[in-house]
Amino acid sequence: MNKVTYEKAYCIKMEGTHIRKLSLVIFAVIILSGCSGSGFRIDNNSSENQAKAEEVLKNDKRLTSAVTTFHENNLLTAVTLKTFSRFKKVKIEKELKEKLENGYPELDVTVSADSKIWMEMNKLIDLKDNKDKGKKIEKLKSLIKEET
Amino acid sequence: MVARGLLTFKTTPSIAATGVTAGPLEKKSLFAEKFDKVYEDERCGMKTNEHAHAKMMEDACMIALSKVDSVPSDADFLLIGDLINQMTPSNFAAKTVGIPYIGLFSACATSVSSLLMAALLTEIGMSKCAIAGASSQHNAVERQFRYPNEYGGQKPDTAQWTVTAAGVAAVTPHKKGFPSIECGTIGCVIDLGMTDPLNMGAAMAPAAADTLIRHLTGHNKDVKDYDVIMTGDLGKTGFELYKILAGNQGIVVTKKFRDAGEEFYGADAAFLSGASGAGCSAAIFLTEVIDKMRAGDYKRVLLIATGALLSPLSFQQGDTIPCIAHAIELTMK
Amino acid sequence: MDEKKYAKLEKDTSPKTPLMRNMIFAFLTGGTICLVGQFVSLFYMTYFDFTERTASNPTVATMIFFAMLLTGFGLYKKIGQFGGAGSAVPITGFGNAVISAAIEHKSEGYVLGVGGNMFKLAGSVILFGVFSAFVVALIKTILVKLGVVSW
Amino acid sequence: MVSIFITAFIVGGLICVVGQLLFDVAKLTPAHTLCILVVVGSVLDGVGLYEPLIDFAGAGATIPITSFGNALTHGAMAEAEKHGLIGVMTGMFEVTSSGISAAIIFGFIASLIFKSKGKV
Repeated sequence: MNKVTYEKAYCIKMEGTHIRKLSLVIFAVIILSGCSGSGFRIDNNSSENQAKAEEVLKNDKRLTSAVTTFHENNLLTAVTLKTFSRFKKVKIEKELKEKLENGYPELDVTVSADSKIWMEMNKLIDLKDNKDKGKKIEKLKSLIKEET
Repeated sequence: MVARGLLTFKTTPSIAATGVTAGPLEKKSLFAEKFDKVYEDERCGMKTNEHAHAKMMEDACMIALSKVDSVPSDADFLLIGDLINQMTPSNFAAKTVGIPYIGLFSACATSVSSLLMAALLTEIGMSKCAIAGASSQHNAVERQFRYPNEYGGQKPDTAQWTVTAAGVAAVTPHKKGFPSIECGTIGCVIDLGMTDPLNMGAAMAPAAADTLIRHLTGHNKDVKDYDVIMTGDLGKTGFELYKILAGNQGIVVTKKFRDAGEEFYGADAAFLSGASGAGCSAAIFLTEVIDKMRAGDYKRVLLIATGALLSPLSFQQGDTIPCIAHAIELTMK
Repeated sequence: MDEKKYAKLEKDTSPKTPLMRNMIFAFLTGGTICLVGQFVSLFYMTYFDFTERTASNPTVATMIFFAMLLTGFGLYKKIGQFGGAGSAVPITGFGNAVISAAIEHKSEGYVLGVGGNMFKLAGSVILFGVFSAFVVALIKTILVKLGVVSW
Repeated sequence: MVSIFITAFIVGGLICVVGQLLFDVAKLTPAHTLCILVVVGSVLDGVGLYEPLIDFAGAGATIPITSFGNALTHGAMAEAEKHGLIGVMTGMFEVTSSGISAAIIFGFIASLIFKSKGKV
């Protein structure tokens, strides 16, 4: 009998610490999510009309944010997805790519739902001068290719 | 029932001295202060666990011999055993102490079977001093029978903790004022189809109950005759089952029933079902019980050491766990 | 007493497996390990050129490194006793199986002991992983060749 | 991007609960359980379900041992797509190499540094 009660106490004790730890983590995650800038950003250094891209991205309910850049003949878009839409990540990437290619048939369109690409794109847009952008875009494109 | 496997000693050989050594973790045992030597290092300063195992055995032998004012050359026989590959630790210990040696194997029941053999040799007048005992070392046993020591597997509440300890007794012809061996019972191998190596207690309980009943009927004794009836290493789960099995056979289970494995570490839940191993029964029988007999608290005791006769191979090939139990009756006059 | 009767008696008297407790602890332990893995993976994505998918390789290696430290200092078996499958199922459990066997067999030398016994426990995982991968990939390739499915 | 921490915790935890059920209800040894989970991961990848799970849960799907089976199958299928049947053999370890090589390397390093202890 003694052992059982001891064990119960042990369970409760250990469970408590875990739940506290868990709630702390969740709390931190919520705080973090508040900080990370979301929304739809477009950076256009070319003569293209960005309205079409905006329309495609903003009307897609599965996206939580999108970062797009037009640079020379490149159109690069990084998106983040709603939690349960992530299951269909590959499909969504493909669909968006097709839609954007329809809108800009003469551009080289790349779409990625990868968070690494999304982070890098945000940094890229914030860059003041446009000199290195071409190089960085090529690098991102090669990263995306590596993944598939 | 034809009485088979029963031993009666007319000359009642005595246990003149005991030597018990134990590892550092065994300081947690309720009986720790009764051990002759407790090592600070789990490898006893040796390189491997197996060498430590042999070293513990050697030291226990030397301690027992020194208590009867003897040196190894005074001893006639060395009857010891353990569970590691072909009993190498005992073999190496025997090499060092240099006493004529027979290795004995009854798994964890070796503690009693060796005492019985020593008593027989003394009874027929061939031995003036025989050293008998058994040992186990946690790390060495775990890695051989279960998993590597650092493996993170979950053990159920029925699992037992192998004790790091060695216990030996110096058996001499009858000496006044010392516990003497009056009779004993050699057990039969009992197998009731248990297969879980993490629930050895349940596998061994039927063997213990069987030997208990054979001893009582064979020697025409009753539970009332004894001050204590102690089993070797059934653990909490096995001990419960053993009491039920004995009760089913019409034996009145009283407070006299004790189990060394269950008591070894007290109520510490970290050790789950309790202690096990050849060293467990040897250490407790030869300290707690013998001390109380010499102090006059116990006049007549029955010790039943239980052993699971499995090997890692037999278990992996899906065999059940055959078990054995040997009984020895000590008296103090 | 026969085997069946004894098996029933054994089942009735032995302590019950605390299934609910074990499941909750496995969930929490496993979840926590995966959460740590996610943080490690975020670290690799932020500071190195790894994408979500390619970051999983260095993440796995790092988790096994953590498993080595925990195993070496004798903590993994405590986590294992507490978390059950929660610590066995993640890749750290695989690492623990390899590393604990390597440490244990050190006494037989590095060639016969460590080398020969390292995969004593984890080898079966590799065997069944490889063989099932072979069968699955073979079936899929044949189905594609037959035109039943596409890649 | 942030919700992936929550999904990783939950999915990873749930896979471990499946493992615990195999331990306690099916009474399997850890080795048997891990083998079953690896095979399950490999089959799930064969029918194309494991990759979406990784997209959904991140480390929650890549850290459990099921991802080992998935990665092996994935490597084999990727090569098979390029080189036909021969690729099934050759591509197997392309993706998984990190787990096994890390286990071997760290296992050896650990054997150099550590000693096993018989503590509770």
